[in-house]
Amino acid sequence: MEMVNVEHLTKLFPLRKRLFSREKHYVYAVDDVSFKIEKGKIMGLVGESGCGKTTTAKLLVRLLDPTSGNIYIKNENIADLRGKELKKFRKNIQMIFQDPYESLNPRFIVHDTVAEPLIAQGLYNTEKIYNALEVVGLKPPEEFLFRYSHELSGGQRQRVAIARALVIDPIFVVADEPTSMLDVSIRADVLNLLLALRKKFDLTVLFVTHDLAVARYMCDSIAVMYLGKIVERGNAEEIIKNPKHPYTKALLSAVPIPNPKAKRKRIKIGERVSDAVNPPERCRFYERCNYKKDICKRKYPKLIECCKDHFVACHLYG
Amino acid sequence: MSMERYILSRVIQIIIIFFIVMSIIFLLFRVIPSDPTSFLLTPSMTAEAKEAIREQFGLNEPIITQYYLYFKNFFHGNFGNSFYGGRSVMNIIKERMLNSIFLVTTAVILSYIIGITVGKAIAWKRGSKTEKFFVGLGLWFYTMFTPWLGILFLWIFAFKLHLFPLGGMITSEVWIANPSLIEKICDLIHHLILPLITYVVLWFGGYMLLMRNSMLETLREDYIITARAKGLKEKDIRDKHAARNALLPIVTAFAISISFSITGAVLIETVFSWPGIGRTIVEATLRQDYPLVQGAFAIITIVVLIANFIADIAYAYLDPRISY
Amino acid sequence: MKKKKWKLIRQIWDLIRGSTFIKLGVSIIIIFGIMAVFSPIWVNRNPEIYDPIIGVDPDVHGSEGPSLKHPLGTDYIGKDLFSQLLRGSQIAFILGIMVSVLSTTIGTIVGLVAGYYGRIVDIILMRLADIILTLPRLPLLIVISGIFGTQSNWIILLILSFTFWPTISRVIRSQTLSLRERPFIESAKVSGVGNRRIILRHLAPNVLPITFYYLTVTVTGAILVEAGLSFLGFGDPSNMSWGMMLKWCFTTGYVFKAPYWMIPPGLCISALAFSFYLIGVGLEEIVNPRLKKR
Amino acid sequence: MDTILEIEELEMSYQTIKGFVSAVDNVSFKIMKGESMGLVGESGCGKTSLGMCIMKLLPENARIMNGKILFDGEDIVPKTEEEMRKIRWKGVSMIFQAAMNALNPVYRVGDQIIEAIQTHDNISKEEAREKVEKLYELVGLSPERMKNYPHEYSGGMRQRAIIAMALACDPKFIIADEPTTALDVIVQDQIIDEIVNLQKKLNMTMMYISHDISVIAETCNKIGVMYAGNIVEYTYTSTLFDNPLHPYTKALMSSFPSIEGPKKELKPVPGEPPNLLNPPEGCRFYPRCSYAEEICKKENPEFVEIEKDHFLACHKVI
Repeated sequence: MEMVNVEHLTKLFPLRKRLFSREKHYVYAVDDVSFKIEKGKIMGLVGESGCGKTTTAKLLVRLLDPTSGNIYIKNENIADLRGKELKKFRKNIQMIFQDPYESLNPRFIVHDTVAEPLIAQGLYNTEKIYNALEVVGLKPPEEFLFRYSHELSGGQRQRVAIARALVIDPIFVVADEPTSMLDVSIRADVLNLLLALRKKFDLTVLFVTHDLAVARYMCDSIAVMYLGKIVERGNAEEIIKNPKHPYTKALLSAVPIPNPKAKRKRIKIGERVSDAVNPPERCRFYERCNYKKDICKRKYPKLIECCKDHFVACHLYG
Repeated sequence: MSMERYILSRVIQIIIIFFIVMSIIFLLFRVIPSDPTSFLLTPSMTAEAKEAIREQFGLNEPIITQYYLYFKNFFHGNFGNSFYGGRSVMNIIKERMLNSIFLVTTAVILSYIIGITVGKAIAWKRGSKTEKFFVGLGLWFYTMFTPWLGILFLWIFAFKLHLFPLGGMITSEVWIANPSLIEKICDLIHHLILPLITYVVLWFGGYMLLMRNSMLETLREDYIITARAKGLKEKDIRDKHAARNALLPIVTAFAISISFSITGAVLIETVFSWPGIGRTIVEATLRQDYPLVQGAFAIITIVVLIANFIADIAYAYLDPRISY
Repeated sequence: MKKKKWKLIRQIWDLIRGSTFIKLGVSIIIIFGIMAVFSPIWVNRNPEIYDPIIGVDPDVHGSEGPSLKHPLGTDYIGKDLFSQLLRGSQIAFILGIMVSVLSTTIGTIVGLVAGYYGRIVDIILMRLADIILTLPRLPLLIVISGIFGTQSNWIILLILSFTFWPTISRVIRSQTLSLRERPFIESAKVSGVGNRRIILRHLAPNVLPITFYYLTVTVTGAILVEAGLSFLGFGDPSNMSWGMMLKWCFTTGYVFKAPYWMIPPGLCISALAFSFYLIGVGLEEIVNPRLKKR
Repeated sequence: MDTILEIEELEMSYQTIKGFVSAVDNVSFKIMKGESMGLVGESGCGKTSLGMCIMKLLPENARIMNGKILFDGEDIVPKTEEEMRKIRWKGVSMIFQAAMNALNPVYRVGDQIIEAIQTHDNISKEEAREKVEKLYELVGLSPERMKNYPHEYSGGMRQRAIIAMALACDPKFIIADEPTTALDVIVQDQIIDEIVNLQKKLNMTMMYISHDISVIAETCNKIGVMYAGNIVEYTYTSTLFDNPLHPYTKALMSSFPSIEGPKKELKPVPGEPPNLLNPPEGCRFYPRCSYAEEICKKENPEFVEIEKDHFLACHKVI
């Protein structure tokens, strides 16, 4: 069953208008993005900073209003929900943020943080708070309830953030780089916790990350983003082992490997020059691509299925 | 955006603010007093004179026409005549403004230089006894009541020790005798010193504390570590790397401090009977010499706006990062 | 929850104890507080002589130096300077604190609203603040009180607050702008928390330290500006503030002859302004981590 | 081979309101000329503090309590600030993190490098400028860029400029403190490549500090693993990866997901790093160690050479 279905999602940010200028400039932060996530699956959204992955995440939880496109969650289009309806729907989607030092209000005790979604939805229930804390491994809950976030360690804070996200039983969770600020030894712990929780509650998750190795470990499928576009999407193992798009290949070749003997082959490409401001019709990756052809300059390639369940947007295929 | 564009947009903003402020002044003087004509007409005027003024300022016309004439007169430099002595307001303001600018500019520059130098030095010696002493001293002077310090100085240095005159800007007997230029200048400086010292003593503390705080923040920046790692001399790190960056917020503060300087000027001019614009506005208000009050207030506001503008431009010039 | 309250009081106590600035500031304020409370006791012994406004000692002609009957001497028509000084402390406290509370409250609310809602609300409120900030404060106050003709402390209070709130609201707004982008606010939004609750529960407590800082610093500003106005002759004539004492001393020609008259009011204004500012600086050193030692 | 740097039983503490934090404790190691040593550890383990000790760039509240830092045979611990000033950059220089705002924003980048050269070498501004031009070419930057301000550089370019600055005075020893942390995957990879190439080309002696063991594996021939202020294992990179001996090293390696090889489950280290205000008695790792015994609780294991060039601090293995 499809839990999440995103169709032609687009978000433009207007650039600050210049004095005496009538032209309008937009940053195409998310440009015609479509994907589906099956119930109980984790999809990884991978890309470098500024590629639009965090904007996509914020659109899905409606922190931002999409410029156009549809977001179906359990067959209900939430792209245009407003006011009360939106508030009601919010209990179905939750988000886990990148930096647990920032995503918890420094003046709240753990109890207030975890209780807040329940209060907002009018579902306050002490038992639920205890359960949520236990489920994320903060045991016994009484010991943590009255602590401020600065009295917790990094790993504990992220657990509180996860407890807060899960306390109202959402059906869809967006995790925006939930472990990139954590230390290595704690990171693995939190990743495993997320996997366990997914299994336990049959959660559907969008997992945003810049780290391909983490994406491979966590996700069932992966979508690679570049300057607002999804350039490649498919089964996680398939993307890692058999990348098609030149950008995905370059990205994979740049991941350092914890093995001094494995000599990897670097694919050399230039540093990004253009931003997605009023992007031309041509392929976004054109300037940096080692395989560019004439057609790449004229037309943005469509996302096509090159082999089963593996989509790529590149003129080299098809 | 280019620098020119930035300047242009600031100019437009300032012009808009200027019109709003002028309109506020207009409203203050025509709407609030029980008799709106009172602010231009005195009972002692002759009937013809009254009629001429009514004509010029459109006092019999609807308020909109008055508003139009108000701006028209303003741009012609016509504020009417003072109720006392009947001199043209514009002439009075010109003369007094010059006196004020002479005093305030010297004082602000001096206190700025002293404040920044001391602030820089004590931030570098964070935690020392010297630092604590200067912070305490700066705070005490910063919060001192301006007229009181002025009076104390007058009492000690002029009344008791006879080192300086008791007030005013010049000694009229000396000037009537038609002295040489040097004598004139000496006389002027003799009168200037006491108000100047009062001003500097009161205001260097504010700049000093600002500079100290700004320096302390700058000293935490990573490029300071880089500078130390590069093995630069302490003096270079302090002056070239820390102070240069710490100065940026001080420039912005300068614009705000202009308004405070004027407050200080009003009080100091009153205590030292310095014939400046501040004292003029006080006396004119007490005598209900409305044309003069209105003109003086408008001019002061314009000066503040210009100072703000200059500070903005200076900031943009000093910080290469600024994106206009 | 009771435990939490005690924790707060303890924290405040530690705060006061930990900072020399705050300690000194609070001590001075306590002294003036005692003066303000002592004022009616001193006056009520014999209002006909000791009332700071209407009382006159018939035995005294012109200003006289300190004596047992008049610890600070009398002014030019034989009013007791000590009662005036005591009454002045009352006025300074009441006016300073009221202006500070009023303008800080307005400033904080405006700053929060402008910063959080942004767009047109922000533009209107901040342009208004800009314009008020550009107006030269003391001349403006002089002109306004001149036009109103009759001055009362209430009008002075309102005008002072009117010129003090923009500074505060600009700082609170910029703080709100940066808070608004912080993930814990986004996190609250995702959970369906409404705007009002976000402002009250998330933003307001986080700007509170700055509000406290301005609460004390504004008292200093208000005391000094009120004293300045009174000194120039625009004070409330039905009362006797420190600024007015100094004004009478200055304008009646006793200024160099009667140091017992000239020194106390100025000293009091400066000391009380100083003490509130000290607390502000002490708070700033604690609140602004960037000023701490590395 | 000559020893460039030898550290003996170094101990450094920060004084805080709550007491002493011993950030570096009993650290000893040697670096030979031409070697590159990687220092790996989690945040707060003292790796940056150790780097700063070598430059003696310590904050006011930090103090070297004990031990020797022999640089080129001379102990720098007792040296005065003025003597250190001459050693800095000429003897030891540093590659900072680009995101760290390591360049002064109000000066042109070229001028900041010229400043470093002119402080130490008595040459004219013109000569210094020529030298910087050569350095720019060496690190792959166009010399025209010298007249730009730092904010006009992209992240990758800024990092290259910082590398050029570190090389400006031909230092004998370079410390690179997380030089690629803030960069995107592809740029990070290019910078790492640049550093490795320069190191070979100029035969640089280097200490590379990172939290990412895979980056270290690719850049350095020796690795020191740091945990809670102690170096727990120090040996050649290949030896360490073939035969990791310390339980923490092992745990660290198995908590990294990889894009290579089959997908393995991560084995996180239980618990969190200790609070250095009151570190555990005995071995600092024992509360999280699955091999812990009675003796680990009581005695801190000595750091000994258990086979040639393989140093270790663990009761269990010795």
